[in-house]
Amino acid sequence: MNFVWSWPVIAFYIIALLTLCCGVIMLSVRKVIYMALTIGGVFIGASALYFLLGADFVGVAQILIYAGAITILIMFAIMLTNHEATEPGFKWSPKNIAAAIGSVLLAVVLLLAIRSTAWPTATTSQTALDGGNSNPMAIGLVMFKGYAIPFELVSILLIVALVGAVILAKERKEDE
Amino acid sequence: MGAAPFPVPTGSLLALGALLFCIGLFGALTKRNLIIVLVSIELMLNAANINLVTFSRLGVAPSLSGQVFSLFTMTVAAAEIAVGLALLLALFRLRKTSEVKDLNIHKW
Amino acid sequence: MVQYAWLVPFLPLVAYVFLLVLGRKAAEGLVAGVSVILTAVSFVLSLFIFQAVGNNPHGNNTYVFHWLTVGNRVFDVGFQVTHLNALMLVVVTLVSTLVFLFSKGYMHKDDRFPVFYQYLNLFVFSMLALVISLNLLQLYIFWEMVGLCSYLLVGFWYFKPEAALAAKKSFIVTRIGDTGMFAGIVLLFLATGSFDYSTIFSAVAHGTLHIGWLSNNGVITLTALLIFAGAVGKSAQFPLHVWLPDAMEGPTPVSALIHAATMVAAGVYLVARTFPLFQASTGATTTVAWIGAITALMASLIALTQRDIKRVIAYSTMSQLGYMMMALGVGAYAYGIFHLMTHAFFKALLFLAAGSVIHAVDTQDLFEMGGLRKKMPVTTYTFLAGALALAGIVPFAGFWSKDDILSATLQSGHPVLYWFGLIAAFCTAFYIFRVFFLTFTGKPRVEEKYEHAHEGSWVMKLPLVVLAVFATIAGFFNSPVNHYGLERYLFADFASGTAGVVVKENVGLMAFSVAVGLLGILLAALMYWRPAFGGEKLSKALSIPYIISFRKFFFDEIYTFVIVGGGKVIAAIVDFVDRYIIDGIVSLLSWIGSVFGTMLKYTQDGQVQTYSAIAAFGVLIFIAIAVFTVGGVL
Amino acid sequence: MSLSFWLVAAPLIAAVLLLVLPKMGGAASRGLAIVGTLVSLVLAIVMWLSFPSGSTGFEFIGKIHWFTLPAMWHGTDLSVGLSFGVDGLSLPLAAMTAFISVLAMAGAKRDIDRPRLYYFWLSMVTAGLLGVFAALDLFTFLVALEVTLFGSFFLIQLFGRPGSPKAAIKFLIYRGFATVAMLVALVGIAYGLTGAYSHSGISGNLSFSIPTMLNEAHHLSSGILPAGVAGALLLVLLLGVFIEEAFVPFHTWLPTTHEYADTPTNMVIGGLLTKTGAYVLLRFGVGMLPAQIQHYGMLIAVFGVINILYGAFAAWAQKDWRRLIAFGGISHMGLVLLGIASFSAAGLQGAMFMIVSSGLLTALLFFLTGAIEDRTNTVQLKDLGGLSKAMPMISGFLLVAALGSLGLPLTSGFISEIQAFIGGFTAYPAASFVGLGGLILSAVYLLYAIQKTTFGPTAKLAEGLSDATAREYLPTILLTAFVLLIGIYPNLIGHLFGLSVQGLLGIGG
Repeated sequence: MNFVWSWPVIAFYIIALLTLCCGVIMLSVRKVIYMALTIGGVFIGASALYFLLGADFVGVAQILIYAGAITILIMFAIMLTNHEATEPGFKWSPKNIAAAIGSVLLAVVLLLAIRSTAWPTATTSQTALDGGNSNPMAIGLVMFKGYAIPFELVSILLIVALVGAVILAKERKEDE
Repeated sequence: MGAAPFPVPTGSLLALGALLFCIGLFGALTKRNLIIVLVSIELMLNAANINLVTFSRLGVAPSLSGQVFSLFTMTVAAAEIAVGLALLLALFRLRKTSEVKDLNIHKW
Repeated sequence: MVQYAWLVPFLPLVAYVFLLVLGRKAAEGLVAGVSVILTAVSFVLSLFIFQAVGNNPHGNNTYVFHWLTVGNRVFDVGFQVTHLNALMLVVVTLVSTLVFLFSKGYMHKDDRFPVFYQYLNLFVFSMLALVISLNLLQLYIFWEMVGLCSYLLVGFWYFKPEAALAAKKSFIVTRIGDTGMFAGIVLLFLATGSFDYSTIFSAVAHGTLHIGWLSNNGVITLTALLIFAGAVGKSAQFPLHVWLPDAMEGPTPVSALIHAATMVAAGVYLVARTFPLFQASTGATTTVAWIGAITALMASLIALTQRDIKRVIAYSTMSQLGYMMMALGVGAYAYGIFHLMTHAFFKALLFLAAGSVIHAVDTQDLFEMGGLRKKMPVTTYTFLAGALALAGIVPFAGFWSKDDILSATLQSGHPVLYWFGLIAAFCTAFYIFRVFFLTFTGKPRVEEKYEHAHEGSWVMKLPLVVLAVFATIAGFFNSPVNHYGLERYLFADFASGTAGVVVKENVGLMAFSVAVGLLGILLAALMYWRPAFGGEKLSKALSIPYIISFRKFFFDEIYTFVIVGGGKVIAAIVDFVDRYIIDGIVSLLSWIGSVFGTMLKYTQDGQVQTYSAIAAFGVLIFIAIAVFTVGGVL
Repeated sequence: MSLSFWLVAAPLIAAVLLLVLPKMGGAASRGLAIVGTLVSLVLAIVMWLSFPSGSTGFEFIGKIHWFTLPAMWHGTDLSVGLSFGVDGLSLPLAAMTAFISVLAMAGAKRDIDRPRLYYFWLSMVTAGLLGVFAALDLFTFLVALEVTLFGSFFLIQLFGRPGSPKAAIKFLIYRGFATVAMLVALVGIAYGLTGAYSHSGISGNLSFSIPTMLNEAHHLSSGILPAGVAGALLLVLLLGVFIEEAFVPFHTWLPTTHEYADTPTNMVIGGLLTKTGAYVLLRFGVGMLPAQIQHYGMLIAVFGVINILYGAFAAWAQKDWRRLIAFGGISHMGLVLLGIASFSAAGLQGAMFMIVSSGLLTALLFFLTGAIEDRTNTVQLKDLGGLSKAMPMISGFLLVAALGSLGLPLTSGFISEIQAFIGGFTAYPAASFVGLGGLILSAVYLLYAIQKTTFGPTAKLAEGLSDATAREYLPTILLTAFVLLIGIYPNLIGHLFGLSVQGLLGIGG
């Protein structure tokens, strides 16, 4: 593989490194609230990656939904529950060993598969993909032309989730 | 169009996704706090998103569909985390715990 | 006349049904009266039939009805009156009538008096139907029916454990022989396509018996031996003789009718009825002769030492049946039947007389009796007549028939069998007079039993007297007096006009066997009547033979140990295999299943993470398979 | 609608009514169930009397189309229906089913818990059994078989003695396996005979109709269906039949079941349910795979003899009347195998007689021992004795039943035995000679049990007990009457069986 040093490449590796670091830190810290913070880092790293790949709209959506909404939601959940909770240190229990082995093996298998595949070299630019429009507009066109029904279904899903979450989270009288 | 190929190798992007997925999996399987388990699952979804976006640009047949799909995934993830956390709150109110190991009413 | 022969068994059946309807509370007089009268009518009918058959020996004597179809074969039922059958009808109805009469006195005040008569009537019906059966299948049916009646009557006093055991034993032991007979009949059916005597005999004559896997001669010998097995069981021949003495647990009239005069003689009748079949196989006749001779000798040796009056007579019956079998085996057809007839009279007489004694003194032990002659003269002298007949003293019935058999044996070239018979004859004379002297002469051994001893009423005395008359004169039915009438009568059944050996008079032999009999009586008299030398002393001197004889050659012990014990062991093994091995394997399988279930249960620990870890492993495996089988990965 | 349809439907309707009608007491429930089965009995008798003489095929056929499975075999559709009819083999069995069921219901104790449920299941089992015997469609047959399976399961489980649920599960699992094996074999036979290898060519119309299958077997020249395939099908069928029929070594469910089930259930299971296997073997084995039955004849005969002796010896060792009767039944059914193996007119007819005879006698024995148990609370031989004193009638009938069971002439048992052995001696003399041992042993174990029960000094627990009541006389007398009637006039059922035998042997010849 001819490896060309260029700014996007450097940027990718920095982003990748930071993202992975955040992920590993998330696994290793013990206070739940810190975990929630580090996961924000992972989300932001991913959005940076999207920008790098030219998927501007997805990147923005990632920041808005994940880094913004979901992280905050998690924070709230932690605050509403046992916010002093700490995760005990990693124990080499059989279950944990099995999980570790499984995860590592999966990573190995996937990486082997990725490595041994001859990936096509992309020649299409993002502009060409967008068909001359801006990226959000191009996505909008695709979504409403090709994926109108899934889009509507997803909106129903969101409403259901919204109502469901409210009902579930609401304090009921008989609980008291 | 004659544009230069995207300089970052596809394999590297996919490898990042794979590693993030495995980290998320490990977390989901081992963490004891239910919130963190949910977070780990978000991480796995995110890893999948990275792959979707990567293939939308660098796949055999590049298309915007990948990006659209990642948007759908995010929506589903948002719905999931909302319901999941609501369940968590209800559970916490009932059981005063948010630990996974206490959710064992289906034990043999 | 012959076409009315079905009435002969039918009348006892009518009596049976009538008594069944009357129920268990019927009056004794009515029950006994109906039975005696109907059987007596049967007897009279039998006499007419006997005469009719004799007058018209080649007339139609067969009447057929359709019964069951198997494939293209038809099973018939019906009746047939040959000369042999006619004679049997007369003998059976006569003895039955007398026993019915006797039972009125003997069973007086028994709780189940009507039931007793029901069973007896059923027996008489079955026995008569057996005698006039058209074919072997029908014969087998009634053969089993008489066996059933025997079972019921031996176990009549069901509350006595010995009676219950004896009844069971009698049925099962005869069943062993019957099973062989069953197989023989089935094989004959397969070989000839018919159960009918006539078809079978003509096939035997033409040598056309054939089954896929067996030749003509093989079929004849095999079936003859199998049928003989049935006769061995029913007639209590060695080695299936063990049931008869035990069957004495039944009421004495039953012993007289069933276990002396009629049913046990059915075995002899069967061999006689299928005589052409036996004659076609030397192996079969030799077997019959030897079994008969061995039984005759063995039973008479055992009878020497028994203490129970009924058992002595039972062994005597066995021994006499052995004579009959021996006669048929050596080919002395007519003399076997002749002896059957005379034996029926004098043995029924002996049993009834013994019954009279038991009725009077309420014991069966010879050594608790004695001196009864003064109290029971009728019984004494009738018993004496029977004893003389049995001992073969001229001119009593037994002399003629037994002597014919012995002569025929010698004449047909079986000297060894002759000596068997002669020794048995000596023993016979000894044991029956041992009984006579112990019972009727000398001093009473148990006073109180002697005190209340008395002769029975006329219903008990009349049969004794009638039978005593027959025991005295029946021998003349086949004697120079009537030019051997019975012999000629019986031979009329055979197309050739004769069957087997025809005895030539030999006065020397006759005198010799009478002398042997007298010698036996003399010895008995010396030992038990006028004890010249103590019986005790002789017994001591012969203690080992005495024990062997007294313990009946240990047959019961051996059978109990080997056959019954062996069967029980097999049954226990089968039961063990069934409970612990076969069912054990089943339980093991179910246990394995439950172990696996339990093991899998523990994977359900309620932890979501465990489940998802397992699922992740599953996914991992699928991914690995997919990735590696695509190739090019490694 | 044909008579044979109503034959099956009548108890089914009674069962449904039992379920639907409100407020049914014990007497009303029993009455309704009896009426339903009685209708079947009357219909069976009507069919019996009007059965066309000389007909070797099915009569009184009734069909309802149910559904169609599309393109099951080379593009042809498979029509599945409810189809009923009777021939010389199934009509006596159906009549016996209705007869014994009515008597079981009529003779049942009056104080049953949940009588509606009880008579519902009893009616269901009856309907299922009638369906099994009268089915003319494989699908109908298998459905009916399942109905009997589950019906009996609930009867054992809910109404048995303490500990019965375990026995019920054993029963269910065993017979479940049997059903599976038979299902595989029967569908295989249907494919083989009407689909793949029919005489009209490889693309014959696949059919589940039993008359069509028999017809194909009749026309099929022996070479077309490969011997290996047919042999494998027969072996699978035999496996199913052996379990269904409780043949050694697949029999252990039967003694356990009888030990725990109550009296009417025992009558139905022992008298009827254990006869379905033999029926299957005759109908499908002999009827559709005659060449293979002959080919494996030695195997079947040997198994038959093993059953005769094993059952008899095991019965001898039993201390419980019910287990003894169960093993006695196993011994009887061994003779059925011997008769079938001989593949002769006499053998097959003997097997059919034995099915009926064993059914009647087993039901009678269970009923009488049940009556004894009602009084003494035990059927252990060691506890009984001298019952003749207190209950002469029950003891007398018990003796008659035992004598019939040991094959005394003038009972149905003898007719069965002699025919089976005539068949057996034609084909397998050695096996038959060994099998004769069963005749002796049956006398041994039955008379042993009788001696322990009715003879001897009166046992303490038997003192002051009453004899049979009117409720008990009816089934006892009727069953005994038929045992004797068949023994005295065997042509009563012999003419129907004879027709069936002609039909069966027409194929092999």
